[in-house]
Amino acid sequence: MHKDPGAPILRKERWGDYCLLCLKSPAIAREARPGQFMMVRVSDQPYPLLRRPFSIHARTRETVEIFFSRVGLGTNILAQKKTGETLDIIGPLGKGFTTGGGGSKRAKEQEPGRLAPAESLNGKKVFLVGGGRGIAPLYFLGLELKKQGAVPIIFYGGKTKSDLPLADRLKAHKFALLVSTDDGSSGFHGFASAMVEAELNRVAGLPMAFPPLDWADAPRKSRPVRAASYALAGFPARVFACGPEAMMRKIAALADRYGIAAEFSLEAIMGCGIGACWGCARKIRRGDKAEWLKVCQEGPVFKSSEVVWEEDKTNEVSDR
Amino acid sequence: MHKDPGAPILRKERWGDYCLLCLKSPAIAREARPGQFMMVRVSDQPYPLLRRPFSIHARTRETVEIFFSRVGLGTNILAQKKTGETLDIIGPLGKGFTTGGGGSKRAKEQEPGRLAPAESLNGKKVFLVGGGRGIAPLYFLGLELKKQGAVPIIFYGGKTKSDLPLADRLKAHKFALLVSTDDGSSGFHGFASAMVEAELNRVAGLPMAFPPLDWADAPRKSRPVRAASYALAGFPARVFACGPEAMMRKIAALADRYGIAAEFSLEAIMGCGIGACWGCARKIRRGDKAEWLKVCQEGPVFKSSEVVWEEDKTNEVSDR
Amino acid sequence: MADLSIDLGFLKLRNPVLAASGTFGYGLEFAPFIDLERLGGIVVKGLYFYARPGNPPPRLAESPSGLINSIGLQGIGVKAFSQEILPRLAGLRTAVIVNVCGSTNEEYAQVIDYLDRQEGIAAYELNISCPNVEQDGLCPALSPEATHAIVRLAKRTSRRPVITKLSPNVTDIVCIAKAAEEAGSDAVSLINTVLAMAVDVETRRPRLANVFGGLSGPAIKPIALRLVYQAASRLKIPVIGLGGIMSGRDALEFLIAGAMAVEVGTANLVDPEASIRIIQEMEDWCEEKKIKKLKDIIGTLNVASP
Amino acid sequence: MADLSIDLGFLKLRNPVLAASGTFGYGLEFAPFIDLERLGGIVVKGLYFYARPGNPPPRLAESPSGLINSIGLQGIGVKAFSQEILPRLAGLRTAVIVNVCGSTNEEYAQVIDYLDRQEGIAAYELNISCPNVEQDGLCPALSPEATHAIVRLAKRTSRRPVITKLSPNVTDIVCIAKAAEEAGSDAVSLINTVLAMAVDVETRRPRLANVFGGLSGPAIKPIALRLVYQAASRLKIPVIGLGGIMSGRDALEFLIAGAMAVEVGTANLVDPEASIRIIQEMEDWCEEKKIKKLKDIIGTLNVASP
Ligand SMILES: Cc1cc2nc3c(=O)[nH]c(=O)nc-3n(C[C@H](O)[C@H](O)[C@H](O)COP(=O)(O)OP(=O)(O)OC[C@H]3O[C@@H](n4cnc5c(N)ncnc54)[C@H](O)[C@@H]3O)c2cc1C
Ligand SMILES: Cc1cc2nc3c(=O)[nH]c(=O)nc-3n(C[C@H](O)[C@H](O)[C@H](O)COP(=O)(O)OP(=O)(O)OC[C@H]3O[C@@H](n4cnc5c(N)ncnc54)[C@H](O)[C@@H]3O)c2cc1C
Ligand SMILES: Cc1cc2nc3c(=O)[nH]c(=O)nc-3n(C[C@H](O)[C@H](O)[C@H](O)COP(=O)(O)O)c2cc1C
Ligand SMILES: Cc1cc2nc3c(=O)[nH]c(=O)nc-3n(C[C@H](O)[C@H](O)[C@H](O)COP(=O)(O)O)c2cc1C
Ligand code: FES
Ligand code: FES
Repeated sequence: MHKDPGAPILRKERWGDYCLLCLKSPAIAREARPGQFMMVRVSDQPYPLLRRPFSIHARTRETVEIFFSRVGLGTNILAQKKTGETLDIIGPLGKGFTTGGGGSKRAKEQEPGRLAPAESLNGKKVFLVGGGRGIAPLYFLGLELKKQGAVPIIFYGGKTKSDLPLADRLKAHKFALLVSTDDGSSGFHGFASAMVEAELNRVAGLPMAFPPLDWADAPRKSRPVRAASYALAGFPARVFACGPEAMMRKIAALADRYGIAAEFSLEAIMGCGIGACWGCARKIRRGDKAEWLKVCQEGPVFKSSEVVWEEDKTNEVSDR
Repeated sequence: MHKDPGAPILRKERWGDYCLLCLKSPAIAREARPGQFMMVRVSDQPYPLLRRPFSIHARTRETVEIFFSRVGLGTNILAQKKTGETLDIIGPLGKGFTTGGGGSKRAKEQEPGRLAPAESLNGKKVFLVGGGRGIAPLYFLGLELKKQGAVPIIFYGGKTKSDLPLADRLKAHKFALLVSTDDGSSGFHGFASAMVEAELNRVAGLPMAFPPLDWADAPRKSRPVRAASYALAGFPARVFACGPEAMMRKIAALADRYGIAAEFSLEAIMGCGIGACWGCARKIRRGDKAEWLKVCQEGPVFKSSEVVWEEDKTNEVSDR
Repeated sequence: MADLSIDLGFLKLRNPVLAASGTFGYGLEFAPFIDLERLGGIVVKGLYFYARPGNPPPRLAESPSGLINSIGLQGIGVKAFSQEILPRLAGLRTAVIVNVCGSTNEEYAQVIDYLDRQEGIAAYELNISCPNVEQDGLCPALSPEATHAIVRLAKRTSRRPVITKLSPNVTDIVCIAKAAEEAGSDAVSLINTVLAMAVDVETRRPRLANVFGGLSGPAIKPIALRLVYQAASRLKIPVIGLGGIMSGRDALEFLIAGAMAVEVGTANLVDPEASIRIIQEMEDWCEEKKIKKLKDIIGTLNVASP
Repeated sequence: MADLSIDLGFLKLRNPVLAASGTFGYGLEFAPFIDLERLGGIVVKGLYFYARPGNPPPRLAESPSGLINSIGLQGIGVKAFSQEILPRLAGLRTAVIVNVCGSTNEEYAQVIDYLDRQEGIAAYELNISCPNVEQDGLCPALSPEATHAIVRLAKRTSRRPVITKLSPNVTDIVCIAKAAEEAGSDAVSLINTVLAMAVDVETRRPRLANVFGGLSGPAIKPIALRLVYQAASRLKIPVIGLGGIMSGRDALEFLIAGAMAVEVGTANLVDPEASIRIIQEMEDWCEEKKIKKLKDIIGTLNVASP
């Protein structure tokens, strides 16, 4: 956990409403693990006041990247930053995805609450499901998983074709990639969760719940990727997802149905990102107790069994 | 009076803490008179909230210029604006200096309170005294006076040499220019007001109140300008001044002593600049009554006899 | 096109946007910038019976997303207003509301009595909440009794509707608002400015000559919205909401929280076209959301926990 | 180097900067970023006797230059605090102050009684002003009687100094502060957050699940400064000032207005190094102005009109 008050922007990419910034920050890069995030100061003035949280999208020895969509004041200001300007960032923060390895010894010690991976993912198929900007942490995760010998298959969904700016980058890194768009303008026609469901049903040999007709009609060029991605038969050993709440909830239900371990990177409005303000609370089930836990400290990644989805929000907190 | 929400910055000049922006805004330029000002929006966000007032430094048919020094948040933000960006401005505002002519008929009609010039300034010597950023309105005024056949002599003072960034521009326009610096790094060694006093005493044939020894020692290059500027003997027909309160107060006393009509451009913190908020009040003597008048509407230029200087501020407001 | 009109019961407005007192001069100052007839109404600068000099300068200090003022109700008095200004406002097809001030209860009545004899005024807004005229920000709107007394006297005097303008600087806004309601006020407007101050560290002097001033602008919007919601939830008479409204969305927040109309204050200083832009933005929003009558959203805040 | 030390009478501080409760966790969260021993003190998150779940999310909403929170005093309770946290804080050479909460007067006493048996605490700060735990922002600090009762009970119970933390949401801060003083409070700290709310126009829901929340940050600084000045001008006991302090200059404004120490809240969230930076900026300012003892500037505000 470091504060880097002046991380220079080495590279910037823009695709419509999406933006990627590559920042030089060796200390943060060194400790970063997939699923962790950074708190980025948007302005040195009191407006907008709070830092914004962003997943670590990629890292090298010296750099970290963030990938974000412009949704409000803060992200709009960030999208206007130019190469050479510096950003004040704090990271890496929170607990990341459970992978087979990776992360410095120190980083692991700092995370006593993190469950040890139940199994090595080496040689196993894993699903990475990203909706819109939710793809951000999955690129870093996918690379890490590949290093560990796992076979990540990335499901990448968006409203329309232009919501999939990272598709090319992912292909270039030879990820097995399945894309979906709500309007059918690219890949599977429908939600990312429906695409995952179709795929799981296919693996299970079941008739598909939502017959993914458009899937068959998908543009030729997306199919070869698909073909290449199924070297490994059977269900994935794990599902990792990040995206809109509704998408993640659906994926959780699917993972549950098929008994697949799943992890989700959740969002919450954050005051500090370092566990000091209790602002980012989210109802989390641990054992038979549901409590408001700090997403910034205990998460942002939680296991399927832990998350109390928005729909169930009216359940009483157990100790209240 | 116009609001121009998107006046493009056509040219920008920077000298250390000083900055000049040339804005394209034909409607405002057309009506502008020397001594009037504009309200400039610094940010489209609520911080900083208020517009900033700046004198109109120059104009062409299509453009207006502002010249300012960086003193706080707003002026620092403005100084970072780049050519091609636009500014949201309102102007021309307030009542300008009393000159022999100029200004559209309409502009004059809008200013019923303005006293008609007592005399034409054609062929007469006038003093323009600017301290620091106070030079801003005097360049526009000087050009206007020259057009009317007057002979303006500009006294331009600063703390040190780098506070006189406009000296070259003024010389280039063949103004008779006398500069002073508090530290003697350029021209007369002392305050601008002392320089004016020395000059008035000289004209009066009096021993100088503050013997301007350094004046004689001034670098050669500033003296020819001086020599050229005294084609007209005798006292100036009018003094126009803008700068620090203490400087203006001193000039007012001098003008009074020698019976010269003088006008001053005053500053006040402004909320609106258009007479709507009563925020810019300043004690002004009219007849035998002193009232809080709106600097933005009744000023910012006031006659010597009207101004109640800061020192006298404890005097009771007459109708209170 | 959506119907933005609002019926306050005692007053029909073309749309719910009024220009707030003290930030809109006597109205005419804005004629070069906007069509005054597009406004729901204009609340003119606070008027005492006689002309009033106001407080010594500096009268303004900026703060983060806010403005602190200590104008002290400088103004020309009812007579000059009635002679010089009102005739030019009275012709406008927009509601002209006069912000009424007084040093004593009787002065409020005097001002109303004088104005009652003039034409072209739609209502009075009783300014019992200016923090800039007495020591320590004291004003009648801090006490239910004082509020009740002034409102009752005003209502007895006036032939026109009376809106009572309340202060945020109180422990219990509902209690004060109810006092106004019980005394017969036709509506309440809130909030006036929040009592505040600023210090110049270099000179170790207050940044306002008056020491205290009133905070307005976006900084106070969350406070204003809370007070408006509290008052609107408990009153029968209409609530007019204000405090930090800069955009159509800000205004909509107040309507959703229960205000039947809004006033736009500090925004006018920052942008003389603000009030019209706010109306436009609300209209666009209705269009986008297919809302036919803006009044249908008033008080629709859904506070049931999800 | 300037002497920044402050003597509150009951407590000597290395410098006047304390970290404010609720924005600094239990202190240890900041150890990766700053040397905690450079602080004047740490006020830890509010503690009830038992662990407390807090309010449902969303708990935070940003506003212009401000933050609205409705955390609702989530916390681990005195026992877990005493066992897990206090031993790690107690070793630090900085004043540890515990922010004490209660649902009843007795609970305040219970918390104090339990903590009195622990070592390593310099003082208690009675949080009687949190707007996020009862309906409508109600809290004891809105009433002089309730304030007096809790403070008296706390003082009777406690073997340590008691600071009473006051609310800005009152008509008359002096009256409440005097009640605390009369009941024996060793100092007062103010302000807690300003009761506020925000509405999401799209969903027509409050942006905080709790509807109301407390506004903090630069937006409220002018309000806080005014309240601190009012209280400091009228009390004999020390006043600790807070609300929107982001810089050394902000802190100096409070000292000049009469605060003997300050707390830094929201700034810690924005910048975990803020408290140390603020101390540094004050030190630099003293250096520049050749001020030998920072305490000499306390209450030096010159309000004589110029
Ligand atoms: C752990 C974590 C990781 C994230 N990673 C990414 C990422 O990699 N890429 C990306 O595009 N976005 C990411 N987000 C969401 C991102 O933080 C918000 O989109 C962003 O804060 C919006 O800021 P704004 O000023 O543009 O929006 P505004 O709506 O103007 O923000 C107002 C306030 O709400 C908060 N806020 C608004 N939306 C969200 C949200 N969905 N989640 C959390 N806070 C929100 C802001 O931080 C701010 O405090 C992440 C969020 C979290 C919690
Ligand atoms: C009629 C008029 C004409 C002016 N013309 C010029 C000019 O041509 N060139 C130039 O450099 N300056 C000029 N000024 C002064 C200029 O407006 C201020 O320097 C500027 O507003 C400072 O803004 P800031 O945000 O940088 O400073 P800050 O100190 O951060 O400003 C805080 C607030 O105080 C106000 N303020 C601060 N100093 C002054 C001041 N001296 N006068 C009025 N308001 C002030 C600001 O407008 C703002 O509201 C003029 C002022 C007036 C009233
Ligand atoms: C410069 C200024 C002058 C004001 N004068 C008055 C006044 O004369 N009468 C009054 O009732 N309110 C007055 N107010 C208060 C405003 O009408 C309004 O209640 C307050 O500013 C909050 O709204 P805002 O944040 O939109 O400005 C004044 C406010 C400002 C900023
Ligand atoms: C997220 C958050 C949590 C807070 N929790 C507490 C608390 O537990 N106890 C308390 O007395 N004050 C609490 N406060 C109030 C602060 O201590 C402080 O009084 C207030 O925020 C004003 O100061 P600031 O503007 O510097 O933040 C909290 C404030 C915030 C923003
Ligand atoms: S964001 Fe502050 S505790 Fe999580
Ligand atoms: S600045 Fe508003 S009246 Fe002059």
